[in-house]
Amino acid sequence: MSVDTEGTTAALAARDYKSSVKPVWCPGCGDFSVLSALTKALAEMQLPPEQVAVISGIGCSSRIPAYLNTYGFHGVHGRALPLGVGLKVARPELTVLVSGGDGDGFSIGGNHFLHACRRNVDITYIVMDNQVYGMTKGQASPTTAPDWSLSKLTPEGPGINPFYPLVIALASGANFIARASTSDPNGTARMLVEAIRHPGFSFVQILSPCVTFQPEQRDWKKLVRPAPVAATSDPAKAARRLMTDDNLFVGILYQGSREPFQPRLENRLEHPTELEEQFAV
Amino acid sequence: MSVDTEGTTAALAARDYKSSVKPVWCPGCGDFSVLSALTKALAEMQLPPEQVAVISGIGCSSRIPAYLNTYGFHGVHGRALPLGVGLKVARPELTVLVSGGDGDGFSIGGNHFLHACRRNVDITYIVMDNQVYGMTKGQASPTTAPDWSLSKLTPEGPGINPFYPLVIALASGANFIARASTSDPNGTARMLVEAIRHPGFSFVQILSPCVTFQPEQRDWKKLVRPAPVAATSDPAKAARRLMTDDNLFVGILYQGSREPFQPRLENRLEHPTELEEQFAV
Amino acid sequence: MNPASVSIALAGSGGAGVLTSGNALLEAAAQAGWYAYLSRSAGPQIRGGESVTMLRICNDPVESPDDTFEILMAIDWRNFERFAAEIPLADNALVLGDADTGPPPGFLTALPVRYHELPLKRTASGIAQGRPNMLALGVLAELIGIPLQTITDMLNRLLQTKGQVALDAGVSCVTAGMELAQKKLPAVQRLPAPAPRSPGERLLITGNEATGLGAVRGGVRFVAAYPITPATEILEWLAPSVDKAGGTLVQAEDELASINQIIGASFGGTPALTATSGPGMALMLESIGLAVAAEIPIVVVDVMRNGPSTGIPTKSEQADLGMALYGLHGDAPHLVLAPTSVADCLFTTQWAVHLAEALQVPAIVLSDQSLGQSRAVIERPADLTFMARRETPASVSDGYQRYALTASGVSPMAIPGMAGGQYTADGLEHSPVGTPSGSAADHAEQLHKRQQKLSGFNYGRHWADIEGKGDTAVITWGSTTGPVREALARRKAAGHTTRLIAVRLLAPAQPASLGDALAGVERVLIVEQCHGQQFYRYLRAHYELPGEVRTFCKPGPLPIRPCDVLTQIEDWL
Amino acid sequence: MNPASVSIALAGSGGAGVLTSGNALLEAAAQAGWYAYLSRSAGPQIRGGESVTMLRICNDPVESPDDTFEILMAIDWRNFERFAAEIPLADNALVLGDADTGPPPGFLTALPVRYHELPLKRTASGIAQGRPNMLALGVLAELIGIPLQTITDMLNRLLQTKGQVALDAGVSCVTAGMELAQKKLPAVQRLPAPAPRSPGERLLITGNEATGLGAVRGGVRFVAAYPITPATEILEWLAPSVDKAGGTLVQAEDELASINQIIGASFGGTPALTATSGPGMALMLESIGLAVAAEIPIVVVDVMRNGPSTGIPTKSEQADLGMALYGLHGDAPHLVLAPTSVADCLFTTQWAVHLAEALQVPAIVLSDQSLGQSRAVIERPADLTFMARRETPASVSDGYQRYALTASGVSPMAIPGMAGGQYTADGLEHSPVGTPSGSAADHAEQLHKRQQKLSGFNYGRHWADIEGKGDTAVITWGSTTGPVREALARRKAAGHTTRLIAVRLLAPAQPASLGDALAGVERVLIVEQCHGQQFYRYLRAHYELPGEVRTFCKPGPLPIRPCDVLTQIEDWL
Ligand SMILES: Cc1ncc(C[n+]2csc(CCOP(=O)(O)OP(=O)(O)O)c2C)c(N)n1
Ligand SMILES: Cc1ncc(C[n+]2csc(CCOP(=O)(O)OP(=O)(O)O)c2C)c(N)n1
Ligand code: SF4
Ligand code: SF4
Ligand SMILES: [Mg+2]
Ligand SMILES: [Mg+2]
Repeated sequence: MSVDTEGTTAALAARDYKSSVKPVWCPGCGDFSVLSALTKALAEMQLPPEQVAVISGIGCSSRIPAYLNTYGFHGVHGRALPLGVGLKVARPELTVLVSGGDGDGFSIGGNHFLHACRRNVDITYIVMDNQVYGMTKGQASPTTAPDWSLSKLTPEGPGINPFYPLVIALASGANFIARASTSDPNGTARMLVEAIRHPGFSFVQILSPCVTFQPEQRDWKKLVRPAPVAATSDPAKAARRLMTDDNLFVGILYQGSREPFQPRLENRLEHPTELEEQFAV
Repeated sequence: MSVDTEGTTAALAARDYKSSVKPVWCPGCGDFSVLSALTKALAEMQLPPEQVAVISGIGCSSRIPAYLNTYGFHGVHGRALPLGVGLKVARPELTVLVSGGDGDGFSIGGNHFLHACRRNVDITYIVMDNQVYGMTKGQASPTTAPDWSLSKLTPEGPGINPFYPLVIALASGANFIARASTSDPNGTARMLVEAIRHPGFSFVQILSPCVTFQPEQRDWKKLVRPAPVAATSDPAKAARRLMTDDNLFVGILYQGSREPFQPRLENRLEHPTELEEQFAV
Repeated sequence: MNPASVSIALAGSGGAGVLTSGNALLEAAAQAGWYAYLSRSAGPQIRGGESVTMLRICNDPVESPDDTFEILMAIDWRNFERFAAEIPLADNALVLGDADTGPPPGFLTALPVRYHELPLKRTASGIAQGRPNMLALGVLAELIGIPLQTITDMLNRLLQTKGQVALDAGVSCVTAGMELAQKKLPAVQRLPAPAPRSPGERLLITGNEATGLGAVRGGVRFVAAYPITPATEILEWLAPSVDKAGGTLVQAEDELASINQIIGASFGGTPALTATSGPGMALMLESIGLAVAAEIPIVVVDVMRNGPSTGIPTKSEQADLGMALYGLHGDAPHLVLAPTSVADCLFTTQWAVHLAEALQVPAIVLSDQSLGQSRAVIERPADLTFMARRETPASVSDGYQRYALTASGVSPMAIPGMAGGQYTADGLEHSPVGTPSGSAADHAEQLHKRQQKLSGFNYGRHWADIEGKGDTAVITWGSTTGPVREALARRKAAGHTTRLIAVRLLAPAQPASLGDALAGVERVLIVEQCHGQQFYRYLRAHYELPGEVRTFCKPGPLPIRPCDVLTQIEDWL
Repeated sequence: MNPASVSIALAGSGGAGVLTSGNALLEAAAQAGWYAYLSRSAGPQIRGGESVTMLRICNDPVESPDDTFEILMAIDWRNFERFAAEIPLADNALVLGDADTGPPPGFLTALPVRYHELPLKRTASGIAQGRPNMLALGVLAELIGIPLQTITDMLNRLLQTKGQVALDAGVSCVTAGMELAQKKLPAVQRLPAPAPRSPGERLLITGNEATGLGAVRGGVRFVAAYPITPATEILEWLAPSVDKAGGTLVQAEDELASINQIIGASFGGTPALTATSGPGMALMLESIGLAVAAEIPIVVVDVMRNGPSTGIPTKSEQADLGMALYGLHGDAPHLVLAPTSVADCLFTTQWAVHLAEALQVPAIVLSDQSLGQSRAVIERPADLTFMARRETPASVSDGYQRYALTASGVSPMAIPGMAGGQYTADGLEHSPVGTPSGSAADHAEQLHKRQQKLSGFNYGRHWADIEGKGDTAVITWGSTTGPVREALARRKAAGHTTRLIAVRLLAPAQPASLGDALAGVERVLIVEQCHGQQFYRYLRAHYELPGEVRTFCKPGPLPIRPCDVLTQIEDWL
């Protein structure tokens, strides 16, 4: 790593954002590509690694922070977003990325997803969606097709309506909504740069195949294609566009301009004991 | 109560569905009107009280089960929906209603709301929305306006995008979506009858003023008006309609026809020990 | 029981304003120079139901309700039976009612009390904007001996914004009330005049406010909140206060979010806290375990109420002790502290912030409804000792080990922004560098380190309040310390010395210190407000208790009173 | 150590198929009439990493890994160091490797073992569809003495669906492996031939499957599931099984949903269960408290893994005991049970369902990774005792009291559908009728009732497994019972008697029964697999322990072995 701690920073390459820890992922897992896109994005932005924190929950995908040379937090299952919200609100000068899987983010973590979209803190949320719980060896996640019957837990398929992350993000008020695919790491990197730069809560779903438990997802690279429409800042338009989405369109769907949530953090006390005066007798 | 336990049931009046427990609600609270609409709906349907279970979480509104002469469960904060789902799936012949407040259902209970809409179990979910946490003496709920500054917890207003329950219900796949208002108990009763009759997950938001912590809601009765459009079974149409909604339209918005989630519950074993054969050596 | 104390209950139905006049009386007494302690109780109605304000005024600092009430005044008697168990009346107590609002309930008049009627409503109706509760205030002020001028000054401040008419009405009512008392009531034994003191040397504060103040004094600058009775007032006080102090409070979507928000903020270097009660605390346990494993300092205040489950949300009990001590999965050593009085809410919370930060560990503070929602006159705390001071690495380099094995067990913690300190905090077991590890050696070392940093630390004398001598000791904790202390003071006044040990630091256990404190003791009485002997079982598990041991274990919602403790001791000896 | 037992470790990198051949060996040994016990360990890779299958074959029932391994066979040595601590080798152990896949790691050859090379890969490449792991199977079968016919029969069954070519390849490989062993390897001490037995009298089952089976046998017909290692297999087995039995399994969105789904189902009269591990269990605690207060029977299985927090998810530890016992807020008495062996997972779970239903209370079953994921030959359980039988009212009328105060503390429970039985189940404190109550008397009565129904119940002899005599006792629980039992059997074989007390019913505590079981004991050794002495502290808290007490407390991830326990005892006496 080639950061000069005195302030002048030599140019950082993508590899400077990688740590030396070897990923536990299966060979061919889409998450390798996400890791690579993310380091490219960080290099593109030349963010000092110590100014970046990557926060995750539990799952294969949630292992990503340890593979980066930034600050990281591998929390508990489903709670990455509130960890990231707390960090960003308390330390607004940091770049805070939250990342994880579809199970982590939409099943156990669904409530935080809803409310993070609403709250609009300036963080970027990256979900590596493989429509399965990889880490626990292949159960249906909220984005799994209702008739997917390869899990012993739901041998006849989960049988319920899938969760549409982009729709929910839009309905809840996310400020930036996009979909990427691991088959195009450079495109994904560019999209991540835009997401990170966009003020407020940015949500990027990345289609990231689980080659072990969803081997058919290897075909995603043939199926994904650019969204036929450009990004919009009109939620109504975005909503209409989502109606023609087959979950394989890739691109930025929505860029809003709501003001991010950020309290001022400005000390207005001479001395903390000032607060005691209100109680004095 | 005038139920003949032998099977022939005399006609039941709304009051036969009321218990003798006196509500703890403040005088003028909208929840009285919900209670009354609900008993009217049950009487309209002539459901035997012992075949009905009303399940709730915690909040002023969640006190409602005890005021009814049906079976009831006053659970913990935010978990009424999974209680109701478990009950209905295990006992499909019962009529299961889940009821509670906007805090209970959309804040702490938001994840269960999302997933109950997706799962589409044949229950009816009634949220008495007063845009506030009444029980804990007046804090902002997810449906509270961002600039509502009457709570000490958020003295400058919660400052975040409100949660739009009907939009989220639609996006998550609820099968019946409606809004009612306590200013019209008979209309509400009729809507509840339709919701209960509709197969699958039915969601009814009832605007129910909190006269104590949201005194301006007394004006709701002047502001609410019938939705300018009729119910539709097309989610895309329903979505477009929601865009013109000012949260004060009353009526049925959407009636879908997705198959409810209901496992078969059919014993196919001669004797439970049959299951042991697979392990025999 | 205490000649320098008078206890008063003021009851009335919804809208009668008993809380207003009770608080006014409290403030006036505080201004006049007395110590005082106010608690309240309400019926099940959300708003507008009957309620009672209970006030004890005293020449000495007061930390507990008394055994009985000397004065009971009812604006009206609506549903008064509900409170009967909470208001034990002294023999010969003065019971005051207003015949125009109905007769007192039969059971009351059957007691050996002195019942008098006062025409509060009628008199008030003769005063423009007059209200019976303000008359009641005058009556009580007169009975206690608070000068009219003190009340007038106080009304001037309280009613400032309400305009001259309201103020005049208040003063007229109080004056009329005083006259009523003089004319209609027997003289009562008044409190001795308070000792002189300089203004500002005391605070009039609730335990919940004191907890908030302790947090800010300790250095907390990030608070996450999800409201729950009886913890909400901590959060409500903190919202504007932590903002003024340069921090912020975020209202979260649920307790799972609030606990993780504070962990995230603290990972970023900002001392952080949340407050909740039993049900919310239960939801936080998984993530508190994360803070243990990842060694992130946080403070979680549990203002206990009656359990199990939703229980009785507005009443006090000490039954979350087991959860606070043992509720985390796996071996997860952490701090558990409990304030022993309203005043101590301030100190204990501040100390908890300090310890959590010093030891990079979660601290759970067990307050309860009776501490949190009582309002008392307390000494103003001295200067700011015990600030948050987290150990960070002097310099970081490529070989930085976040979870380095050190002699103390505390490893210097890099904070995002420090170049070269990048690491990933992890709830997975890890090597000293912080990378996930399933090795038995790493697991044993990290388990040991996390235990060692807590058990090797010198907590000094604050681990418990230890008072008195003698061969009998009472061990207690939390809000029951008040009544125990008063019981022992009475014994002392009667010439018997008894030891008091009120444990402030519940985890890690301090067996050597308790051993010292119990040297020579032959009898131990354990006092706690719960049903399941949680404190007793905890003491057995971690300490050696000498001699004969008895327990006095009584669940809520009724408070434990000094006489209850005294009876236990006297029946034994 | 045990002449009628052989322990074998089979290692290899991802794709080497060591689990397949280990399981094939297990099945063949079981068919041949031996008892056997298989466990496994894998590296951190999600899939395709190195792993080791550990197998113990025995003439007697076997419930524990042995002290050491007599045979270690590696398909290849990739990352074998990772497993070194898990595979202690016997002196003179036979270590088998394939030179073509590389040399054994240096530390291995430095040990006093007999290293031999076998050309597995090369030989396999000469067989159509041949695979080295199937050769290894043949080698090991020959070493143990499993007849070719038994293996062939087994392959016939296992490879049924794979076609004739695969079957032929399997048989050829095994045959070739047997020949390799005969030609290249020294003769090893073989196990005595197994005793004859009738087919079907034993089961080959994992602890997790046995738990599922116990649940269905007990009457569970509703299961809610959120996957978590190492509990997932319980749920995966239950999904089709409970469906066949006329019930259902619902995959929930999180653990908060799953616990509430089972409470809802059980409120409706259907016996219900969920299974999880530490992190998920922590999330359920608030709602388990609801089931305590509302008196709804449920069963929650916690298959423990290493904590705290995410810890080491694939390894075993007994450190959730404190949480299971004390983790609920308020005074919330409930049942805690723990199976003492793979076989006992079946009995204990079934008994837990029975007790939960009889007492209308949540039962927590503490299994662990080593019980849950080990696969063993066990005796087939007898008929169906201990079924779910919930007390319902004989007839209900308008005065029905859901929470009636009865002598036993159990109140007949109306089930939705029963006309006249309508009531509202409530987590608020309530009167006997079930309406919310804040009265001290109601609270005391209901607290007492909920305690009483548990402490007054006669649990019979199943509260613990008690074996042996003598003045020294070992007290343990859960999966450490296996190694303790074996250690004591060895002492007995050497002529020393020692008592074993393996506690199955952890809550409510049974002090009188333990007192009886400990009569005459002078020394007590407490054995548990955790760091924080959780079981020891629990015993101190609730029981009187006679004489001298020592603890042997070792955290995971390594198993406690019989020799560890033996050393503790022998060093002492
Ligand atoms: C509270 C809790 N519940 C369950 C688990 C088990 N668990 C670990 S990862 C996971 C699902 C991961 O799925 P996803 O987020 O999609 O990640 P992927 O592995 O597919 O990348 C589950 C259920 C856990 N660790 N904690
Ligand atoms: C786990 C938990 N957290 C917090 C609370 C406190 N609490 C009780 S009711 C409530 C909010 C109720 O709001 P809502 O559902 O809108 O009901 P309302 O009173 O407005 O009808 C809260 C936060 C609780 N009981 N349990
Ligand atoms: S299991 Fe699936 S998601 Fe997990 S590492 Fe393997 S391929 Fe990736
Ligand atoms: S506080 Fe509001 S919601 Fe609660 S009972 Fe009163 S008016 Fe109704
Ligand atoms: Mg996934
Ligand atoms: Mg509300």
